[in-house]
Amino acid sequence: MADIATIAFTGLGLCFFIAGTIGLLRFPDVFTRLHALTKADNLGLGFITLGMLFQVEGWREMALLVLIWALTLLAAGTVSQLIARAALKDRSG
Amino acid sequence: MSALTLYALTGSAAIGIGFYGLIAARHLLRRIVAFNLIGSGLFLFFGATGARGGAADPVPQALIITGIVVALSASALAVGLLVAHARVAGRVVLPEEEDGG
Amino acid sequence: MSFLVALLVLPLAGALAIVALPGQAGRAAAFSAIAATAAAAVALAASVSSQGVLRLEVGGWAPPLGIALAADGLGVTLIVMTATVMAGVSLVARGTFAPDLAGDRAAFGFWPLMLLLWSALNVVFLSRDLFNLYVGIELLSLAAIGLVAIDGKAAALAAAIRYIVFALAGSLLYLAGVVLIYASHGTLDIDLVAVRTPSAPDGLALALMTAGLMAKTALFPFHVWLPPAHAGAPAPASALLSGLVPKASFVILMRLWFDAMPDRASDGALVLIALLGTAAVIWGSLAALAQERLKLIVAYSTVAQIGYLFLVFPLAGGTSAGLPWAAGAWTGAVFLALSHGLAKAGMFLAVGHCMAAAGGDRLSAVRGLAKVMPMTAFAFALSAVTLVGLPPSGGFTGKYLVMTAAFASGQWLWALVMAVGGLLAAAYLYRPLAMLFGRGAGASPVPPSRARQAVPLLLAGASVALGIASAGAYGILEIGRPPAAEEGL
Amino acid sequence: MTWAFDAALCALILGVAFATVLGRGVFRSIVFFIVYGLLMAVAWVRLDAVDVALAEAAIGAGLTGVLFLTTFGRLARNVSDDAAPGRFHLPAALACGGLTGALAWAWFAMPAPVRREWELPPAGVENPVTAVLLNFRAWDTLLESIVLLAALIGLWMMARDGDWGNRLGLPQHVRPGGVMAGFGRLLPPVGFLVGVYLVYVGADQPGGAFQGGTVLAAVGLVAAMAGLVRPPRIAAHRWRVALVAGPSVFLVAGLAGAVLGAGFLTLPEPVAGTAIFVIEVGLAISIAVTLVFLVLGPPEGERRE
Repeated sequence: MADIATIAFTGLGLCFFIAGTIGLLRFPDVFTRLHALTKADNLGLGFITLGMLFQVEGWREMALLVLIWALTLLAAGTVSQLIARAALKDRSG
Repeated sequence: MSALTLYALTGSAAIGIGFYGLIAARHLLRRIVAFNLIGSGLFLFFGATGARGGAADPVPQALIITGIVVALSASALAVGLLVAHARVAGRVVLPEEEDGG
Repeated sequence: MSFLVALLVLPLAGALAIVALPGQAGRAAAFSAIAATAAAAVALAASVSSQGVLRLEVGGWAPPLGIALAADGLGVTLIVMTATVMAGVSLVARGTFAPDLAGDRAAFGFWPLMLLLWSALNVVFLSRDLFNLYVGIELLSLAAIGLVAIDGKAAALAAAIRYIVFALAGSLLYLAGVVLIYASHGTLDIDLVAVRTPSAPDGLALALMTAGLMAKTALFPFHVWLPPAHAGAPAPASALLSGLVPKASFVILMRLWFDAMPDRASDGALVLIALLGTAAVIWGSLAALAQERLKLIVAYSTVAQIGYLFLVFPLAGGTSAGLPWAAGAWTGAVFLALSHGLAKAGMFLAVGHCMAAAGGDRLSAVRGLAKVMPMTAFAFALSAVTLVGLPPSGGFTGKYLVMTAAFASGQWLWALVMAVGGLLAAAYLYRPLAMLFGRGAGASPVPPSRARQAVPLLLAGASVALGIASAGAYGILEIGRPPAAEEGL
Repeated sequence: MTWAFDAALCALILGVAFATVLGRGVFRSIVFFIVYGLLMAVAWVRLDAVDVALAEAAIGAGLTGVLFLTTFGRLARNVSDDAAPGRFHLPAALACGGLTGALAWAWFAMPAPVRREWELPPAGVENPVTAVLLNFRAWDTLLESIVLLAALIGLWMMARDGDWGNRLGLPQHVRPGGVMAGFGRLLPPVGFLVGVYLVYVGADQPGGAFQGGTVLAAVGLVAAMAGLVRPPRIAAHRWRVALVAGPSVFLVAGLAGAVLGAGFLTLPEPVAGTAIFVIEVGLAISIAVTLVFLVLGPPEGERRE
């Protein structure tokens, strides 16, 4: 049962990653690429984390997994903001 | 081919690739990056040799950690030289130097 | 034993103190460290000459788990030579790197870099562990590169970059050899490697380590970084870089080929190394002849003098190992290294004085300086006596020993290289000497104080005294000499 | 299955290595290098060397990557020409191919590993890598911390004389209340916790002064980039004491052994654990400060044109 849930959620997460990667490769400019990457990958990582939660025992490991996801979210959000600002500056300057 | 052999061969290939970069690249920052590539490859090779025979030998691991820190120190100094040189000379490649004789 | 620890700890402690303590207190600590380390060097040499090789297993852990240090004749003579040069250089550098003269940056940086360089040299001369030697030469290279760049001008920075590219490539090649040794034999200790069961990758390991160390020693064809680097630094730094730094990687090479893996020393490889040395002698001398700047002449002369050191390999290794002439060749090479260290340091300091007085180091600018500063000119001449290899200098003793070995072994080619190298040295040193002692000084030069002028004279004098007192040094060098070079003539 | 994973990982590592060396553009090369370092960290986990994996991820990929990226930014201020990628260099390629071939040959020609017939002796800590680093081969580790210091002093020599009294690194301009400032406020507490934890568990589990110190350095760098703290000047003695604290504690501990008759750098069994912990804390502080300073670079003033 747990294994099926893991496979389902991880598979869903992988789909988002593939979509994000295609977007990164195919979209025309920095902003749309960033959009594809962060939206899809954050969700993808979220689903993979969810899938992993079925595999670990004990609340400590679960909390760690969620914490990792949260930190990645924070870092990705910040970095994409910074990249977008740099790109904006490049375009106007 | 065992997994260890795979990692050892990957390490030796990375060493070769890195040395090519160190010799052939002109941009000095790329040369410093290539130096780090060689270092990591060499450490991977070392790690693979240390993992032979079942239990991992802690000595190579400790030496590798030392090596990683030494590589960072050298990179930081090299990068500092590069920035200072670029500031006074306006270039990121070595002047084709007059070696005298 | 405690002197051995003192030699390693004192310069480190001095460097840490000068970083941590404010200005004057830090300098005072550094100078106490310099004096104490020099004293410890002499004391260590005294106890080695009376008790034989001193060994220390750091932390009480015997190899292969721990690191062993050993003070043998080779290490201890180089340590005393280093201490002599360091003491002399620090006396001159007090003036050169005074804060009001050199600026706060160089005045702060020179002392910790010099002390770290000294620590690294002592580590290399004492360590018996191949990886510990790696950390030692890395520390040496980084400190040396800092000293090359201390001047801050574009040429010095470019020279330092060239140096670091060679140094990095060299250290990785050396490390690759060390990795192969540990992977094959499970030890890094030189004495345990010597008694290993030989394995196939040993030759590759030795080749990699040798290539890496050659790049660090600036042996032809890896020499291109050396002249601009040594000529671009301020004179006291050049004295350290030229006189001391190449000796460290050379000593590791001696230990590898004669102590650790003499069984892998094939005649072909040894002759190849000596041929590279020959090329260095010829090429370095010819390049020195073509220079118009005093400092570059002296720097190119280092390329040539390093070449001599490598002639020892076929004379004391391979089929020559254990034969009657091996001891003479091996000891002669060490004599050449010792006397070159003293003479080259003295010569660079003398050149520094000339530059300070004449305002530049073009050959034409130093014309007639001997009249104004006879001590400095005499120091230059005395150093030249050692570099050319005239009696009674230490350079003569070294050349005599190596040439005798060359004739005894029938490998007369290396004797010929020595002789030609001596003639070429006389030729490239004649021009600066003729200028110094020539007539007609330029604008009135201001000579440095007599005390500062005495330092290069003392160093040059020491390189000559080494030849006069060669029996004593020869005796110390017999302590812990490798079996390959045990036989005497 | 695991073999397939290893093979895929190795193929990725090699592909990224090629892209690092041969790809167009310096920036791209740096980004590929960071990816290469992270993949290497995964490889280390596969080789059961978690200590090295942590060091490679934190130092090899992370901090070295930041160093290269900031350098790229600095160079862009002074240099316009991006040197074209060098032409294909056949002799170099042959020599490097030969080197790879020789090492690969050595792997197969090597004798079977020398098995230790004995257990590692007790060293006061459970983690064998920490035992090697801070007890059996402590002399290496002490020198290694000195190498970091030597690099920093050498780097400071690159400062212009006129800039010597300025703050370290380039002056930072951060929009107050911007994203970076917010991130800089949020991350340091978490990072600080992780760094201290890594130092603390190093005795028994993967981690230690180098890995923990590097995480602490990252915290310091983020705080500096976010404008939360201003980099100090070289003359600031508090920081200079922090630079030498670790090596000094290490030296004093080593000398204490010599004075007490046990021998230089000998840590007798009953106190070895405590001594190693004290040394690790000192080292972590010095490593963190040194690494932050190494990445910040020598003092530079506002650009004067």
